Amino acid sequence: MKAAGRLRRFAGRFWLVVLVVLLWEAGARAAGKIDFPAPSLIVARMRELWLSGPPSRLFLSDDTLSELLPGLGRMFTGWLLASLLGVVAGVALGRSAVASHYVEPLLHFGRAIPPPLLITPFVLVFRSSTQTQLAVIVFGVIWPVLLNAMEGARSVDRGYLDTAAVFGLRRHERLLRVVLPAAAPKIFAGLRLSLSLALILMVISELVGSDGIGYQLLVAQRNFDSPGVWGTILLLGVLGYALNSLFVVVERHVPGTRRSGPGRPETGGVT
Amino acid sequence: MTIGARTLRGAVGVAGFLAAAEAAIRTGLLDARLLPPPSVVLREAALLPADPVFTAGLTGTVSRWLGGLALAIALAVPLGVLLGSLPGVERATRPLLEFLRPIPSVALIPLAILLVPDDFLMKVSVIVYASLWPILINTVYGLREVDPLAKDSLRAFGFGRASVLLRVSLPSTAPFIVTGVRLSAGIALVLAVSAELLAGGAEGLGVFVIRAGSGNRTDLMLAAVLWAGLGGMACNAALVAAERRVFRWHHLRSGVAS
Amino acid sequence: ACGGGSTDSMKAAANNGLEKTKLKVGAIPIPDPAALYIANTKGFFKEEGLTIEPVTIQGGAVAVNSLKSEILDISQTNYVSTFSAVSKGEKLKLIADAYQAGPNTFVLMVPKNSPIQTPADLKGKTIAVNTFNNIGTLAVTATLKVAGLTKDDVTFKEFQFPQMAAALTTGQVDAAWMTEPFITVTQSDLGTRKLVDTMSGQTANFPIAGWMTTEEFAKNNPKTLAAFQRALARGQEIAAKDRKEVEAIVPTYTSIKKETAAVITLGTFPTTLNETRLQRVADLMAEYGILTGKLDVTTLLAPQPAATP
Amino acid sequence: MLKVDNLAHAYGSHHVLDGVDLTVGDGELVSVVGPSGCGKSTLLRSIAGLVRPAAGQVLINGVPVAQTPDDLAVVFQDYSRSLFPWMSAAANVALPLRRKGLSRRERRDAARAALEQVGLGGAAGKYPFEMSGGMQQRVAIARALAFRPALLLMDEPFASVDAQTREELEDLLLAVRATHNMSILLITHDIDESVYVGDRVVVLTRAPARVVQDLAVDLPFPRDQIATRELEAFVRLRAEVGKLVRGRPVDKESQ
Amino acid sequence: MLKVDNLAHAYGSHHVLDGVDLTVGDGELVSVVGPSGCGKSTLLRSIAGLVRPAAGQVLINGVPVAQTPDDLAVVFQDYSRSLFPWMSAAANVALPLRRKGLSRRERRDAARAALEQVGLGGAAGKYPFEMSGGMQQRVAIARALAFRPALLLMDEPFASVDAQTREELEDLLLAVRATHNMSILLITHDIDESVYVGDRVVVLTRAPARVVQDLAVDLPFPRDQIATRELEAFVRLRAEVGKLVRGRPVDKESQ
Ligand SMILES: Nc1ncnc2c1ncn2[C@@H]1O[C@H](COP(=O)(O)OP(=O)(O)OP(=O)(O)O)[C@@H](O)[C@H]1O
Ligand SMILES: Nc1ncnc2c1ncn2[C@@H]1O[C@H](COP(=O)(O)OP(=O)(O)OP(=O)(O)O)[C@@H](O)[C@H]1O
Ligand SMILES: [Mg+2]
Ligand SMILES: [Mg+2]
Repeated sequence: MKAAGRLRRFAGRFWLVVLVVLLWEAGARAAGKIDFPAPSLIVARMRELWLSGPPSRLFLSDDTLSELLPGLGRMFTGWLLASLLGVVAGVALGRSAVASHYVEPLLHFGRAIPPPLLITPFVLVFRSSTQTQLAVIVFGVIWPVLLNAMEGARSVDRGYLDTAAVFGLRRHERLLRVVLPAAAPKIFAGLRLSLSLALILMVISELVGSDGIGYQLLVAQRNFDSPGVWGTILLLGVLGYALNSLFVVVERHVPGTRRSGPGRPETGGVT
Repeated sequence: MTIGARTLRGAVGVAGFLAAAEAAIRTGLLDARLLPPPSVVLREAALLPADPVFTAGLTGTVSRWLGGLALAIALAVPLGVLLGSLPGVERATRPLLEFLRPIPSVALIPLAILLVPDDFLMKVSVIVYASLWPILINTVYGLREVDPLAKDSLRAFGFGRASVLLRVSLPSTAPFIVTGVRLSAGIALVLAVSAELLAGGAEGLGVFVIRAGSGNRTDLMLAAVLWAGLGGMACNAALVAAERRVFRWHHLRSGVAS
Repeated sequence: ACGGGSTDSMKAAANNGLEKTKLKVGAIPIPDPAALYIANTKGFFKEEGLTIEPVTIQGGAVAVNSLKSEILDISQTNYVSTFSAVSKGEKLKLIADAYQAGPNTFVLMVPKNSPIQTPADLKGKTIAVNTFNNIGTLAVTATLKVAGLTKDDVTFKEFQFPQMAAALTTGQVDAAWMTEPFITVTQSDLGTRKLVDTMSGQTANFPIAGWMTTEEFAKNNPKTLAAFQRALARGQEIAAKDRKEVEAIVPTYTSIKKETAAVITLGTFPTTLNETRLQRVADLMAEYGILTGKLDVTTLLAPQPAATP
Repeated sequence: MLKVDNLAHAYGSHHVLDGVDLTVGDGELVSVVGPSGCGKSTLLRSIAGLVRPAAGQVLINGVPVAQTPDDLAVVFQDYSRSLFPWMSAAANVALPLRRKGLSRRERRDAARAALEQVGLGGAAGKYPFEMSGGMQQRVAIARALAFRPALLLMDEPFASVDAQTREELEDLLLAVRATHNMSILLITHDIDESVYVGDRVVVLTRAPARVVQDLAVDLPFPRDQIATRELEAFVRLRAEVGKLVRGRPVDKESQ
Repeated sequence: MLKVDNLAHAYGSHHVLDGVDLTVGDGELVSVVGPSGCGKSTLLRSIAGLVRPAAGQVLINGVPVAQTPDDLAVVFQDYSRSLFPWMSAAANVALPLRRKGLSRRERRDAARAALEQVGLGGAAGKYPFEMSGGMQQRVAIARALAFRPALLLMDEPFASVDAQTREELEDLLLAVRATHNMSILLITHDIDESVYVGDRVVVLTRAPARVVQDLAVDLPFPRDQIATRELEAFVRLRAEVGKLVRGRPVDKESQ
């Protein structure tokens, strides 16, 4: 009974994915091009690359341990750093018109710079490749958080601000209890965007160095290992999906995002 | 606060940054032989508009950038509205979209080259792919934030879903969407240049940078970067100005200093 | 010939029976493809009825895809990339040779006061190469072999050439495999030191770059290809004979300054596509495990043109 | 016109409506009074098809409503959130008229006229955030009146306006009802008002709400703010409603 | 306590306040009445330091206020936008108490007690969107009362509650004022209310608002909903305020 229900839920959520994969398999087999291998082939290659290790290590291969994990570690660190910096700076700038006047042009200048171009200066400033890679990730990931936090903090409903002012809430209370929750929807939109961006930047940052998924992808591309290229892309997608699901779960448990809209929730209108 | 004073403050901020960078390099904190100081880069950047190769590149990059951005908006807003207002569709497509979203365009460029046998369209499609998401996500989040009572107000007058969407949900989501567009504009520019960096091309800012790199001309490279940054800044300023006009209500209702 | 009023290129096409008259040709902004630009500025392609649009590319791997989707018709490539591609089933043809390494054109550089004095000192060190599993690793591995080391004794890290100087000075790598103009520039700016010329011994006069297209393009456009080869060969003659011509043309399509172009070390510009020379590359790749089997390069050569008309 | 039949509703486990029966005849104006939080707004939202009731049904002209009925207008209690901040007062009022197939010009004229009626002739171009609370509430009223619905639902529509304006709006409501034969359900907290404007007054208990009493108001028309309120019948009805709202049983004598 | 001195304000070219003079003595409760849109809320916002008036000044204990004064609480007219939707009723009430240096427990107890006082003892855990309009308004009142400010500003605080609750809240206000010696400025549209709770009633003209009359209410304490309202003095005062609001000159005799 329970299993059937779970299956139905799974089917309800993933039927489209299953359909797409089946169509892809059929299409790829019909076309038979080396550049567009069938999913079955890609998955086989993925197992070979990442899951060919001994059972004692959950089948994780050497590559998984040496290539995947350090890169993911950098990605998380970079994302956390960027989120922290982005939210703090964004909220501060959103609440201070004067400060934002001074730095905003610089920010918009900065976010138009392609991260690959910054590798050269960053190599110079940061003295190890891990630091360089982290800097590239932070620099590339921070903008959605920063901009959304800034917008969110800037457009807090005046009713809320007036109330906070009138009751003499102190600066930090006002920030923590009013501005942040009011800006939460935008901040979360930014955080969510930047999370998958972090995966992207991880790949870009690995244009320098000698390990990581991004590096594996480059190698696969240069070796004309088409199932390997697709496999890496697929892996990135799967990781991204997992990260996002995790994020959604966390988001649901953060106070302040609990409300369903600024007023009453959807009352289940009959339409 | 007048526009003039704002611009002045912005200029002060930029000048401050440049001065700090110049100082860091001149005092040997950073190696001047490897990283040219801002004064040198600025001089090169000022000379660039006289270089026909550069201007042709700039025009090409900007056209692909804006073209890609426009296409991304045209695709992402309706898609976001669809997902934001039809939970069934959202549920079915979410795994697919969340799977596609973190795939780096950079990784997709070789595939895009194979699939799209035209240089311009290939680059535009890569730009669209990357800059779609901020608009999409912001639209979906924005729709969630629409005041249900505002929707009820129109529904009570007998308006159907489509009208409620058009007349209530979209206008009140618009500020969210614009934030998304501003984000996407930056990302689209980054991708316009990155696509050229990776795929090459007959002209473009990225192509210019490849060439500058080949001659170890970091000064030229940074000068080109400077122009990219200026482009991003200009685009953002234009969007903000438009936003201020169109969403006066939003600014006045919230505590934004006008 | 045909009805009047047609453009030059159409007339030319009619005259020579060319299948295609406009060609997009991928080239990297380095000295290697100088002949293409010489031939183009001197109007050799025009004379064959061809219009060339040079397209700047980053490297060979992406160019293969561009060829397949016909974003490019012909592209510069390095032989290692092409042979890797072919061994993975890509259908490519080599059209002409472009560049061959000379003494001191690809060297390992170390910082001015580095303790590393001989290649043997590289044991356990980190070396920057521009692309993993490409000429760089191949040349460095061959050099290490002479010093009694294998590639497992060092760590390779990828950096693009412009970043290598920074990586060297900040200590992110201990040595960097560089080419011109970076060798000259870093030497004069930073005082970095040449450790060893990687193009000697096994890799002396090593073939570096050539021109390629897809098998399909070669089959469908034999006349066009022949015309391209003829015109390019005339450019290559000039490049091979007259360094001054190369020095003059390089600053027009790269950002190498004239002064720099005058002093950089150049390799040679071979005028024929020689299969025995190329087979050396494939064999060395097989020796160092970049290729898994033996590759016969003769099957890759497009027909070579008869004498210039 | 409107028949509410044994309507019940609960938010989660919190029972709000508990078998409410109610009718509004054609052209009738029924006032509803009841303690704060008893479920009046929920009742109104059920009638408007915005809440799907847990049990019972709402019939309009004998047809059970599944969706928002046609030809209905609502003035919400939370008027400030029901106005669209991106539109001027006039645009807010004119918007629903699109449903009526009016031309642009007709819509504009109707909106101006309605704003004039509620005393906002001069504020047509103002945005909601540029208006006082009472003005916003009057825009919401104007929007409903301009729509000329067959059935008008109003949730404490005069709560934020001053005494004099309130009286004017009450009279306006009576006049519009008479001219256009609207059926009106009016939720109010003002007992005087419920009697003054109503043909009937329906009194609800505290949550879960049920109907305590459905009182006919037999006061003569046209009603007059001074004369009507001085009538002995008015004073008696007012006292009766007051007692019912306070939950005290009505004395047998006064009935 | 509070002295408003020749206060004037305009939104753009729209003059709203035109030299308003007003005082609230220590522990005094002053009612303000005036037509909708005349500038009452603007006056209140100026006192709270949320609007910087164009001319004149606000003095609290003789000191001109530049920012929001300390020890002030406000019940806004737009209560639904002044409650934080991400906090429960209790959390909304407890939040300002942080300023008072109370412990977490004390804050919680004070919040519960205040909610109890306004009849929302059972709704402490509810979020604003789960409450009826009147309940939300009472949460806003509870928040202000729990804060125990020296000066309390209220903008039509009882507009959305039923008659009985309103009377209870009026009495609560009087009781709290007596116990804690608060000074209160109450904006209301209910003329009866203005007289019933006020020590004085200040009547404003339509915009641009000026003070028409500052009436002392000399009714005895404690006031009683039935007895006080039956007093002859009450009836006379009510009539007088009514006439002033309507803009008719007060007859010399009745003064
Ligand atoms: N932010 C604003 N921008 C422009 N005009 C405004 C603004 N706020 C208020 N007004 C105008 O100022 C006048 C007074 O508004 P205010 O809110 O003070 O009135 P009020 O006396 O409180 O009315 P009510 O009893 O209806 O709440 C109104 O005419 C209104 O249109
Ligand atoms: N969305 C909701 N979720 C949960 N409970 C709700 C919701 N809306 C209303 N309630 C509860 O239902 C009850 C009735 O609410 P309703 O708004 O219908 O009252 P009301 O009679 O209109 O009160 P008032 O006169 O104060 O406006 C209240 O106790 C309220 O807490
Ligand atoms: Mg209600
Ligand atoms: Mg007001």
